[in-house]
Amino acid sequence: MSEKQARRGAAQQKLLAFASLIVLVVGFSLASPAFFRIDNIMSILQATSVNGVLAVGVTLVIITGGIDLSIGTLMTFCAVMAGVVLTWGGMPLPLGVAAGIATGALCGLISGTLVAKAKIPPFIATLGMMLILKGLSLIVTGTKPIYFNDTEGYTTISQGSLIGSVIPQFPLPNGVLILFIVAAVIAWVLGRTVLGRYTFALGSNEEAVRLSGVNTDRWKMAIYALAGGIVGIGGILISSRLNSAQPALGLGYELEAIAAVVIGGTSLAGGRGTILGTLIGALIMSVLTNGLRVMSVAPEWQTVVTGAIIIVAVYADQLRRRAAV
Amino acid sequence: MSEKQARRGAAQQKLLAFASLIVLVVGFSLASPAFFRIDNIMSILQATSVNGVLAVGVTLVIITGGIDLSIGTLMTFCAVMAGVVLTWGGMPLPLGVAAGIATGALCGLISGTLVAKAKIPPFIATLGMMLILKGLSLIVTGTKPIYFNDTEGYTTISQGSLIGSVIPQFPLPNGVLILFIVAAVIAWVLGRTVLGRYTFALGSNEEAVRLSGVNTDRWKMAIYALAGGIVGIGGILISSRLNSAQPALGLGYELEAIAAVVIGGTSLAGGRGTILGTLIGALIMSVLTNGLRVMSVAPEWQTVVTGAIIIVAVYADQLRRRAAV
Amino acid sequence: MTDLVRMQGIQKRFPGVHALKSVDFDLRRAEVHALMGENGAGKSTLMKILSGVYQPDEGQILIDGAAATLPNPAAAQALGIGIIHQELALMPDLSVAQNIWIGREPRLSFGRIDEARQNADTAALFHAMNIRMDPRAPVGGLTIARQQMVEIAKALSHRSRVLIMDEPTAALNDAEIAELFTIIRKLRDEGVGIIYISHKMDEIRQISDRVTVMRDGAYVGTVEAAETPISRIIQMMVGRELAEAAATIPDLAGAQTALEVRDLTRGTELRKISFQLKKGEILGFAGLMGAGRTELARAIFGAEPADSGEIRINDRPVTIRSPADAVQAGIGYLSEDRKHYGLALGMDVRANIAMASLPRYADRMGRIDESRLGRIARDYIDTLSIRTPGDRQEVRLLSGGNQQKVVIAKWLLRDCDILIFDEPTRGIDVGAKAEIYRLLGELAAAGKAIIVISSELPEVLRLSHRIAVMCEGRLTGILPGGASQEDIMELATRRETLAAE
Amino acid sequence: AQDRMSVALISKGFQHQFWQAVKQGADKAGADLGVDVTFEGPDNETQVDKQMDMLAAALAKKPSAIALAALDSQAVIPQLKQAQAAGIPIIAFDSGVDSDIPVATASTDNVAASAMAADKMAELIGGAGHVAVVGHSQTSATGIDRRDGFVNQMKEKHPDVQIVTIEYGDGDHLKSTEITKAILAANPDIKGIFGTNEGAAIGVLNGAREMNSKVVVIGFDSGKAQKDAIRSGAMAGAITQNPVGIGYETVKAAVAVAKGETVPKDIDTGFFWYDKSNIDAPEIAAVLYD
Ligand SMILES: Nc1ncnc2c1ncn2[C@@H]1O[C@H](COP(=O)(O)OP(=O)(O)OP(=O)(O)O)[C@@H](O)[C@H]1O
Ligand SMILES: Nc1ncnc2c1ncn2[C@@H]1O[C@H](COP(=O)(O)OP(=O)(O)OP(=O)(O)O)[C@@H](O)[C@H]1O
Ligand SMILES: [Mg+2]
Ligand SMILES: [Mg+2]
Repeated sequence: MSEKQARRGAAQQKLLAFASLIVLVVGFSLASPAFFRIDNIMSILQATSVNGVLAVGVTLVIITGGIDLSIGTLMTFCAVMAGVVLTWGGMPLPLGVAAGIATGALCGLISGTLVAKAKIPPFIATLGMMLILKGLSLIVTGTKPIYFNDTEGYTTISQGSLIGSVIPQFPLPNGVLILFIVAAVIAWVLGRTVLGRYTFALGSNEEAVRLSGVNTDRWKMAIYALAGGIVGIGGILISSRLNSAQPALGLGYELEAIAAVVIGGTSLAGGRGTILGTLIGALIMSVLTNGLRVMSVAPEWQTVVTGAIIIVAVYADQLRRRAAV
Repeated sequence: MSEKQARRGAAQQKLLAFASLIVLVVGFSLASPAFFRIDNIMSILQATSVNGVLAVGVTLVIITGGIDLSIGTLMTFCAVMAGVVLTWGGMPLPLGVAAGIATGALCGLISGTLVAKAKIPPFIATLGMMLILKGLSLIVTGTKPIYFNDTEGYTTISQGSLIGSVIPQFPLPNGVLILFIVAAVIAWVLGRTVLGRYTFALGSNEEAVRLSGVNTDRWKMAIYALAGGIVGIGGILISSRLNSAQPALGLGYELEAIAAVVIGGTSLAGGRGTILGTLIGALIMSVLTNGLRVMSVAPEWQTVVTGAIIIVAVYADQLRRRAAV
Repeated sequence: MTDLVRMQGIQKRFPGVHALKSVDFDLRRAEVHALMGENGAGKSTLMKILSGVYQPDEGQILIDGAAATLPNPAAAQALGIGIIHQELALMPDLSVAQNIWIGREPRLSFGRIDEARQNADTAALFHAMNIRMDPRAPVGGLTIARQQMVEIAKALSHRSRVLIMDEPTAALNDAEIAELFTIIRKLRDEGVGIIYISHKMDEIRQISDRVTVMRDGAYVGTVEAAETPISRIIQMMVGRELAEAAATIPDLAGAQTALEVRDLTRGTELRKISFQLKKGEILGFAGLMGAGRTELARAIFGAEPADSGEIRINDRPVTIRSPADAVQAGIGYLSEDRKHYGLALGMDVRANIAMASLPRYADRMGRIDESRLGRIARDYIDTLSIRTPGDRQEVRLLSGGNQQKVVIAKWLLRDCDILIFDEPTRGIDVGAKAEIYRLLGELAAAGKAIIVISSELPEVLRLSHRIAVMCEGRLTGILPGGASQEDIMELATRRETLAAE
Repeated sequence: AQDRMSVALISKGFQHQFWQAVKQGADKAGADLGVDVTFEGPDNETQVDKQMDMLAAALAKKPSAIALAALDSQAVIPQLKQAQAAGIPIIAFDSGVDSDIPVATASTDNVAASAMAADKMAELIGGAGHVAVVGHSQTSATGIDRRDGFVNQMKEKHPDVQIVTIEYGDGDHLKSTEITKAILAANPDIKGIFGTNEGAAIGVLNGAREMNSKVVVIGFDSGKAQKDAIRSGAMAGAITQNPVGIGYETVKAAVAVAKGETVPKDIDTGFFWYDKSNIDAPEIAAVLYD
């Protein structure tokens, strides 16, 4: 019985986690007729896609108790490498996409190695990577954007709509579809697989895991690499949307992604977190940004209100959890 | 005997902590004749003053196991408030300085309250504050800088040289002097006072401190407020240097300050850290930036090299520590 | 004369757990009152209520006959109630003295702390306790046992009228326990009321005046210690009689050597240690605190690999540079510090039990067979009688002893050929202890090679087929099973400096 | 190499294409005139103190001349005095410095440039209707000048055109895209949007395309994407400065001053409107960059 109760409680909790999001959506809908319309909703989802993918990737690292500050500039570097392969190398589309994702995984592996083997605190290791990758993007491109004009179909990766071609009333952009697929796969990995289990275990008590005979270094490196690969997908998405790899972009995106993760209830101390929460966190952020813009709030006030609502949303979440325990 | 050894080891370790810094200074001196000259050294120190003060402030918060992302925009907001009091209000200089510092302390207290009482994770509470303060600076100033032209002596706060007026060969800017004084005072607070003790204790095991009957909430709020006050000093320094409060400035400064703290060996997990280390970390960062500029390294390569050196410096520090144990 | 403390009808529920069911308890001045019960019976919870950590759902607390509310630990302290928590609540980055005086630092002007006085006070405290410890040593670097001494010193420094000790001796060995008892008796003679929780039955006889027994969160009864035989108390605790079986030492002459260690050395902590362990054998390791037994186990297990020396398994040399290597080679190690080295406290019982064996229960894609793991976890919960609302309960919410059982289950599931148990029964109740002894016997009979490190001599004697004794990082001798306590103590105190003379 | 002349350029940025084009011009002048040219700038246009540190490092190198695009002209005055004392001449570029220390200023009149954008916008939407501005900065000098130039010109000369909203995308392409989409969602009747730099302009373009909007887009600066969009008609036209010229003239003036020659106080490098019709004209093609 108590088990059942607990499970019902957990389900309720999951529903309630949407509370802040729903309050925001309802609020904005009442405040502006332009907000709750299909094209604007699609805009919001589209705006979530890149940040959402980055946030899903960094969720993995954060659950291990680490952090990844390099995701913003890594995203850009992956886009650049995809551009190099596609535009300069003239390779076919799938190879370019693979190059972008592989670049992400490789850089993630390097960060992971610095953290696991060289025992450099994640903050520093990924801060260093952030700067290195930022510079490399500029160096590789000669500070000029790489355009994907000659790569047929590159923009449809994010901007096309597979679903829309079947159900015209629901033109969900592919970028959003990709976000949902990535999120679903990673949620499955976290919940059902050995990798996922060790992700939580490392964040909960790394030494205990090591003393259980688990090769913690190897797993940690794998997790950072996986996160990097996901960031690579983010790089493909953003460059597909901009039809170009913009080498100067990226700095600051890491903070936004980490914010989404933390708003979604994942603890920076490691050991706990959910992909669903991260998605909600990312959605809260884009609903907020879009809603305030649609309401034509002055930009400086947008910043203030965003800050305040983030605090309030997390506070409400705290209260809810405390009530649940 | 082993005790004495340990203490001797600790002293050695402190010396060795300078190692990366010294290697950098020697390297740049050999690479460029322009580097190791009194005026350039003074520039480096001057460049350290603001980041150093911010880093000292956030060191306190980090030792408690928290983080403060708002320090960059708080610095600006404090400068703005000093500007409001001095330029618009026409008040005398000390009042303006006091207003800047008080603003910092008050905002720090608010962050501390959100963390301690509302149990909002420090990352989110201070992220929210970061945005709020960023917006407020723009709102209060109407997005235009406030100039201190009419406040006699405001620029000398940072740019004058008390020491230089006594020893002309050593024109140490006042800003640097202030940094050293702030650092010395905070090092003393951390090492000798009850507040310092609880700072470490909270980061080490907050629950244990609470179980010992200490009012942990109150102390945490005090620590955040103190850190905020120090950031206020940073706001005075930067506005004195710029002879103006630039409302858009500040974002990104928090990451630089936190990086200095972590390079200086303070653990983001809390419980350990030193002000001396933070100073060294801040110096490493400005020596690096200045040295690469003086060597006329291309800016994109500057970024790459900075990232790599940060990683290497911390790695060397890790090795040294492991060897010491 | 009114009671010092009287707790009446105390109720406490946690989600899924009815931890205290209308419990009564009273404490008189100048008495040592033992609180007994199985793991998870609710002892710690009751004491946390008395010390202001938890609030009771129902019930009343009277101090000196007056109703008291204890909203927080500070309120309890103000009423003169001090507690040594079962789970150490120390700040690892602070020094010993700083830990002891946290919240009560002697101050100078400007909020400065009188560090010198604080250290001197601490030194005096240790002197009175008759132990040697540097007040300036960082607590994080101390072994569990020394940390426990710090907790005790901290509680004593409060000069409380009511002193609660929740398993203070779990990590101590006989010499230190004797010192502690001297202190307790002195305090009692000064009029302090002491609540004493322990799973070591022999201590109850030595120290307590009255005994209260709890079972399943309910009050069972209170008896006079001097007049009640231990077997009766055990019966009250577990609800049945326990048969006390002595170890039977099997003939292992023909058995194969499972593990051989040759000249294992690391720094000054381990010096040229050599021994053999046969299949089916239980080798006990005895020694005083800090003798280096844990260090030896960690070296064999690769947690902190040795500098030199050889480890052979089944007569073949193996290289062990990490715990992963060791587990691969068939060695399991149950650490003495479950909280830091044994458990992922934020994860559930099932995940912790599976921690060392996960790949075995996953398919090629790495998908975990959860339903099978769930069955296995519930099996262990039954066999080891782990008190938990289910296998999905977070381990941090379990009582200390039940946490220990989870760690044991983890290694049982991993099914290693060589098992090293470091203080396996720390914090475990008598019933479960007997269960674990039986289990170890069965494992040995099934051909496993087992090392048991224990600071409880009776336990070493009860379990071991042979007894290895260490002192200051050296193996000073190996005695046959059933050796006398005097012989063990002689080896355990054979210090090199003396031997050289 | 010691006696070779050197010019240190401190700009407002280096990652954006505009600044890269300035650098390109400066490098070319360096090659033509046989002087060493260094070029750097902070990450974004808020970092006034970073620019001061750069100036300090440049002073330490003791170049023959320093060229500065000041983020805040008052803040750098003490350092300019220092340079003056050390005998290092200063040239201002991109925007001026409120001081008589710089011997010459090579810049574009951003206010006039975006006033021209306003005129073009009014013309293209038929002299009346709602328009919006996606700015690249709320606080930087160029950001303010271009916004105000556009807004004031509309107010004065085209009273029937109403500016419904002004947002700022920090020159970030993606952020500017999202802003544009929100503007279009909130104001379906909007007729035109002005993006005040390359990132903003491309963002507006992307946003309009993603919303299937036929809104009139006017941009600023150039770059491959803008040129393509103008050729295809997706963007009505844009204002371009002559960044290569700015860089070239700046270095040229710096070298002249360092040699003791006199140079004109103001070097106006001009700005141009370009659209489908004149994009390939030689005088326009010369000032565009990819
Ligand atoms: N915070 C909590 N949340 C949920 N359950 C709890 C919590 N604290 C204790 N429990 C449960 O309450 C019961 C009593 O626990 P308690 O720690 O008091 O036992 P104990 O008698 O001290 O056992 P041990 O001898 O093992 O220390 C256990 O079943 C435990 O799992
Ligand atoms: N984490 C540590 N840091 C520093 N010294 C340690 C640490 N752990 C153990 N030591 C020291 O190593 C020596 C051996 O300790 P160890 O714990 O191995 O002894 P033991 O025989 O297992 O005793 P115990 O009964 O305390 O477990 C002691 O001098 C102890 O103080
Ligand atoms: Mg207990
Ligand atoms: Mg031990």
